[in-house]
Amino acid sequence: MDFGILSIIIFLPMFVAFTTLILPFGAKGTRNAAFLTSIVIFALVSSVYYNFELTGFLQFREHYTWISSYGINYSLGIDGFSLIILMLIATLIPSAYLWLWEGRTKGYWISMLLIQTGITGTLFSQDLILFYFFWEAMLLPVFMIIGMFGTGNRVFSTIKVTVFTIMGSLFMLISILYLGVSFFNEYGFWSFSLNDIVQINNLTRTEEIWLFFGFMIAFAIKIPLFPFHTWLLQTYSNSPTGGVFLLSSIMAKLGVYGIVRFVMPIFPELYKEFAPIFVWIGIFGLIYFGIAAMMQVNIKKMFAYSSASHLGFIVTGIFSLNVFGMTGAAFLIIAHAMATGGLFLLVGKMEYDLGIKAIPALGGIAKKAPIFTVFFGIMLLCIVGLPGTNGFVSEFLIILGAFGFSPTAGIVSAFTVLIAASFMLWMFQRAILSDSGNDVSKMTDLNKKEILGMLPLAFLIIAMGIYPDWFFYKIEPTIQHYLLDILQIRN
Amino acid sequence: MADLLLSYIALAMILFSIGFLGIISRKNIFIVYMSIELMLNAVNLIFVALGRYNESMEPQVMAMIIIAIAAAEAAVFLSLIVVLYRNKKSLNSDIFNVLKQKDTANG
Amino acid sequence: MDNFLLAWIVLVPLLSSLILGTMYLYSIKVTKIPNIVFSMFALTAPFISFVLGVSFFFRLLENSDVIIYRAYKWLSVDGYDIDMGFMADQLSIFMVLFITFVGGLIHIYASGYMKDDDGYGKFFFYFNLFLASMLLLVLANSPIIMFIGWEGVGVCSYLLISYYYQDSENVKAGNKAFIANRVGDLGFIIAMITMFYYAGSNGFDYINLELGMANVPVEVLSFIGLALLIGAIGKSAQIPLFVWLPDAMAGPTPVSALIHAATMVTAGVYMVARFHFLYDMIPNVGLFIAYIGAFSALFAAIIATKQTDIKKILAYSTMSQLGYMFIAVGLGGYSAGIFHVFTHAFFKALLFMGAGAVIVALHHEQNIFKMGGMRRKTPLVYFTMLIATLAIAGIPPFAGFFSKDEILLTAFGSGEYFIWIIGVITAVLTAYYMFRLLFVVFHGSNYKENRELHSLSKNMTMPLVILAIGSILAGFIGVPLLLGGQNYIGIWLEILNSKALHVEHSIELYLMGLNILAAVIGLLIAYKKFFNYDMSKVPEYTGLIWNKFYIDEIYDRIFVDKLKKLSIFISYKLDINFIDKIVMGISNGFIRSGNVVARLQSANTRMYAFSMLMGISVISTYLIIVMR
Amino acid sequence: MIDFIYVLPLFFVGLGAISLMIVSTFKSVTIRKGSITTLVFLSMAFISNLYNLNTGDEVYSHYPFIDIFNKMIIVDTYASYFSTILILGAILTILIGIHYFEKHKEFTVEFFSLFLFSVFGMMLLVHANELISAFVALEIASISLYVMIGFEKVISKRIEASYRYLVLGSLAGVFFLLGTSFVYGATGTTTIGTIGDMSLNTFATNMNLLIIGGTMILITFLFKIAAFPFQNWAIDVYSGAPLPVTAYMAATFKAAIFGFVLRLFIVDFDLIRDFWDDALVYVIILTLAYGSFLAIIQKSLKRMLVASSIVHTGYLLIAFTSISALGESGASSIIFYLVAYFLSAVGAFGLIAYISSDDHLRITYDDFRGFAKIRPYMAAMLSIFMLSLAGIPSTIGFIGKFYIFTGAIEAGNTILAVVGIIATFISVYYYFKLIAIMYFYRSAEMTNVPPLKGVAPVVIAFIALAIIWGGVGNTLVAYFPGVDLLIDMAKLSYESLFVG
Repeated sequence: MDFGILSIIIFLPMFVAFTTLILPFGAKGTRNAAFLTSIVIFALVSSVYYNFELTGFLQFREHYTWISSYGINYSLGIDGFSLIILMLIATLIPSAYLWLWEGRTKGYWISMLLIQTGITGTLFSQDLILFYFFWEAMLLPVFMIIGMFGTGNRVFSTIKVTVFTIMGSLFMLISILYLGVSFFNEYGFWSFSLNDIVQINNLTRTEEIWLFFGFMIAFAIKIPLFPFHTWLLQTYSNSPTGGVFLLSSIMAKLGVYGIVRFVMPIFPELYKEFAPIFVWIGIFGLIYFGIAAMMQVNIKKMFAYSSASHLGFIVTGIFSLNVFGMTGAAFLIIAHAMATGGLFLLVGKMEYDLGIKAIPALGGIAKKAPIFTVFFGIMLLCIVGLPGTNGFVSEFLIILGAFGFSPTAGIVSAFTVLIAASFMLWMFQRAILSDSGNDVSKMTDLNKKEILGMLPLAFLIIAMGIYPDWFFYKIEPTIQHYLLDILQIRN
Repeated sequence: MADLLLSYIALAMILFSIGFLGIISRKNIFIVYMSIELMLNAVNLIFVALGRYNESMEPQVMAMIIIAIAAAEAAVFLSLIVVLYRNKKSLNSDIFNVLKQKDTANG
Repeated sequence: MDNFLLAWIVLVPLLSSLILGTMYLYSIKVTKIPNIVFSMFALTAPFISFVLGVSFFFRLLENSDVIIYRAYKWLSVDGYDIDMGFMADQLSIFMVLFITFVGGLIHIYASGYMKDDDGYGKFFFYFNLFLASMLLLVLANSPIIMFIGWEGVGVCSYLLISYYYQDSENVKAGNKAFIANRVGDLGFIIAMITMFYYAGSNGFDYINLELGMANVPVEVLSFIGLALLIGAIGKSAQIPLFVWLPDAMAGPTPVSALIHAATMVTAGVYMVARFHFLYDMIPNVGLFIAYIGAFSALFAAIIATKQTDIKKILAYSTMSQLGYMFIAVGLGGYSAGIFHVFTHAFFKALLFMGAGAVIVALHHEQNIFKMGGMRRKTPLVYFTMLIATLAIAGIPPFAGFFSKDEILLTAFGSGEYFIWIIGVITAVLTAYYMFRLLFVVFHGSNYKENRELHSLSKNMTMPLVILAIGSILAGFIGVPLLLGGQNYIGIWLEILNSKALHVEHSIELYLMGLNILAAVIGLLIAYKKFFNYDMSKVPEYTGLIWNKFYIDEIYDRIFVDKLKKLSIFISYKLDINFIDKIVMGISNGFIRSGNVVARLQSANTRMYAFSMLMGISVISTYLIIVMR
Repeated sequence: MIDFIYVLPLFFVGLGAISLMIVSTFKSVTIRKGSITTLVFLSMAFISNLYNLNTGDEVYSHYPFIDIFNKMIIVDTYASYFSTILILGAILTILIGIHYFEKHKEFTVEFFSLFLFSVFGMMLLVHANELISAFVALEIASISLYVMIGFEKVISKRIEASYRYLVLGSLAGVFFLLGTSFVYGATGTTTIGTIGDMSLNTFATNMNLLIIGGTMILITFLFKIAAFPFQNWAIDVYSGAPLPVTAYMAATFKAAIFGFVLRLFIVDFDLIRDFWDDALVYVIILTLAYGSFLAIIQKSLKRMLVASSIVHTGYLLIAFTSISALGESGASSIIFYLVAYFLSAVGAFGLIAYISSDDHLRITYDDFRGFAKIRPYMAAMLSIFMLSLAGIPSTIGFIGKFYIFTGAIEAGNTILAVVGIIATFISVYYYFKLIAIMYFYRSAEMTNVPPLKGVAPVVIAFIALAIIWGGVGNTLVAYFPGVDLLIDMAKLSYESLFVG
């Protein structure tokens, strides 16, 4: 695998995007091109998946010099953790495209393609500057897609989310630069590549704490963790379906990924030291957002809250410092991405057909659209964490991890089984099942494409719930590597 | 000799300050212009005094150059005064404020 | 050898349910599929499972050691494996037998009951899914796999209760059931995790757990026990998590018969029995269980005496019978408990199905005081119902008598006289409200002679007969030695029974008599009050008991409303008015200071020159300060 | 003869200026012809400059006609590098401005002559090796700029801007002279290099006097680059001036000033430079704050860009302070950022000038509602410039900021880096607002925007591509001159300061 498959995976969508942008493609042509691209990328990714060896170390490395005077390199690589997220992206995006099939303009598809480039680039970067590069570049198409195709007060919310996110990432940039400089001071040559940066050991404790939080604030905003979540609501409820799909199911996860990829190896000691804070922030967010979701009338905002609550749970997992919690978090990343992504697609369809986001104005969907309801139910049960779906496996593991971290945390976090169930089922009853006398006659059931797009998600949700070990063996060595080699924890 | 130089410089500084204060305090454009000239010549005085002090010709030359430049500035300044007066029919420098920051966004 | 058949006991209903589901979607989207096709798939499944169960039953008869089948490695983290494993021992096979048997009968009944419902296929899809989960629950060899079945049962009951989903009341009832179960599951999960960390070091299946628990501090064990108990309470609708059971009657009657009588609600009892090795080590927790059972039994019985809805009465009676079972298992009389589970499955299923028959016959009339005189209309239903009522009331030789007697004996024998007294009082009440139902519905002078009844199809009546026979005979597998019988069930399940209770035969006789007496007293009171009850005036009930002690309202007041208020506070006040205000406040602060700065741009040359002067003087001052 | 080759660029520009002055009297010479002539002279100067620069890796430093000029003028890699930037800036300004100048009636051919004079002054400034000649060069540039600003004398804001710039500018110039006189008094010379040597032997030199003189010169410098507290004039003058002139001042003139001051401070005030650094910290913070606060509230696009140019001055000063600790890389980061900002600003100003050249309708943010619908390519280019100014990755602006902040951290004043970062994320607000307004509004009223043809848009497009190229560097094609080239050149020119 030395023909730079990762680079192809990154830059193919961008290439297609610009080609279609320049050549006189129509909306349909662009869409077909985009879908084809996503399929090709899926093929490439699955070849990566099968050639991936079961070690915890980076594979498929690529390394070119970019700006030699400051030792900035274009270096890529993946390990088990990135692999699953990569697989997730490759699986989700084609089905999302099938769902967005009709009635989207050319700019929409181009933005989607560019977002894909940004995401994968962020996922592969092993050089801090390169990571930051993609991390910011990813933001622009999102900015575009929300602003151009969103609803409601979209301009304001777009500016808000952009400034908010960039603020976070700029603090990260300062930390990155500081690390680079201190590496230079220690070793006498410039480098921003992760392998070098982790060898820094001339930082004082105060410096480290500042840098640690410089990184954490960027990721905490992206995820979002508790105090930084206010951009979430307007953004999710105003974004178009594709945008909110990618935001919720993939980009939020990249915040978690960033923590695992960069914060953990660079500041292992602080990671361990501050773990309690973040475990509890996560659990607090889990409950806080869960309760907030209950009475939320706007269905998209409710899902925004619910995904925030799950992401808090994921953070609890990755900070729980044991193999159960971390594996569970990795697994919940997949589970939640599929379920929430699916739900947002379904809700997006509902909004597209009916133009309604308010729960009281819905109801009686089930009679109009049974298949829609079936898929909705599956996704919902996954969110609720029902055994037999991968939601349960991950939640169970994270609770195990939290318990291993501290029994109190474990017991409190077990309340997740109650919270999600309470608001999700209530919403299901009011919005989908029971006849509330609202006019939902315009609601249509899924067509073949949509069923085709939703089937893989539903299948994976159940398959991973019934036979989780299928999917564990790829990532487990990586987690072991994190714990034993990076954090030096024996459990 | 040195204290004599010092007194020259002191005089130059006084003139300089007068010029500066003139720019700040006087509304009339002509007087503003004169104040600038005053400041330039104060500097000239310093140069000349310095030249006298360490018997060298360089500062004199510099003074000459400065006078030349002052003349160039004067040309531009006077023509500008004409245009300004033609425009506003006044020499009060305070009324030339079309570039004032008017609109301030909010939110 | 052919252990893999264990998995097939679960798989057969599962597969059939999946087939039914797809077929149903196909039939509503593309072309209608006739009900008979659905029935074909639906009804065969439980019987195949039953046959398989029987085969394992005989294998266990010849050698009684546990049969274990590990299908695949479910989860392997950090070298720690959890298998998708099935375990057949006496207890689980026994459960399998009556679940599949009774379940099968109820399937047949349902095929008649639902025959002109357009969701026919969907109904059986849920039904078989439920059956599969229930079988997984009992056959699992580790708590976590059991939990999968456990939750599956819960979600199926949710689906079936809210089967008529257009009416939001039914869905509400379903939600209530699911949430209440979830509260239980919370306990279950906590218990599992604690077990995992304290006792699961060398494997997470029951056998290893039993070994692991040997050296766990007793307070941890009691914590686990209590946490598990919460789960059991949630499933088996005991105080304080019983509220969902009466509302669950919103579902179709076969659902009530299958789920809320025969199988699902007994899962709690099964779990306590399954974890007997744990509860044997913590007797005081067991005692607590017994007390909960006793109070639930009494409480439910009291409420049942004043209900008018036929299904609600049966629901409360279910709850109170479950209380009996909890008394038994709590006091270590596991075989007695399971015995009652067994007999109860028969007569309670029968009662529900009979009630269902009556309801169908009267065009979905559920108020008993609007019925009456059904004896002549539907004699078959009447006789079967009579048998069932005798059985539940504990009149010998019907099934209920033996099991209930053994439970009360256990209570007495283990010296818990208070519980025993409660049990007896409950027995009186049970007989009373059951016969009240019987008399009102079947004997009461019916005041609408001329109304044609909805005809009952064959496959609705046939199961009644079979179950009636069952209710008569089921008791005889557990006839106490005293009556010269042979307590088969006790022997079969002796692995569970740790402590033997020794009560002199004379006292045992007295107790037996006392039970019969209690039943008869109840019967007589009911006879006096309700035989030939004048149906013209439907009694208007009010008061504490009629309102079920206002438990629902209290729960709403305490939990639900508070939670809703908090939620509104967070998502509409705190986030918007506080946290977001801070964020936006910062940006507005920038803009405001920008407006301040803008005033300096006065476009006044002299002002600019002045500010330059200021700057220069500051710099000069700085110079002076530095240079000395 | 070799000397003549060295001064050839200056010669060409000066010759062009004078000859245009002469021919401008003939009516037959139209704006277009005049601009073409200007371009010809500038390109000749450019080529000769490149010829001087093209010496491979070894640096050179030379005093042409030493018997005439006596070390007043120096031609070294540094000066040539800077004058290359300046000439390039001038060329781009003309190319972008042509359409604008043709549309506005008041412009005549004299304007180009003045323009060339100002270019000449700036080049002379970076070539100057002596304070008085530097002052002369500065005044040549400034005076011609005064006139260029007020050239459209019927528009009152132009002449007012010109007036304000004239008064305050000459005030600042006087301070330069005062500083010079002090320096002369302290060291007895005004030749750069000699001053440094004199400052080494502390017996002969009155250090305090030298410091005071240096400070006075610094004040002029701060005024010219519009740093706090001498920034008030900038927003008025820039927004008063015609847009191409604004672009020219904001980008090119700033570069020239830096070119001279870097030489002065690196070569001469090497010992005492750190004396100013901790004062500069406050200056920088206040400059950044003032610029950001002013930019965030602007409704007029031009004023916003002008105000933000104050912020960019702040960034440049950050690098300026880190020179004393870093030396080479600090200076090179300044030079690089100058190039980066120069490209972005020229592009932005030029494009806006082009858009609003026919009708002065597109002034404020709101005038650009839905602009992307009617002129997608222009909108795209404008967005690229905005992103580059905001320092978003994949633009050259990011790399520039990267160098500056890295340098600041390396030099140990992290606080400046943090303040700079905060200013950056404020700037994201007012730059992205334009993009949002251009793209996110479906309503677009079609006023007559010049179509996408002619030379100016092409040039602007090239600038946009250059920005992207500079940001992406040679990741796309290995071994193609990317960001590294600029940096290496800058370092080379820095070394050349010390060979003389």
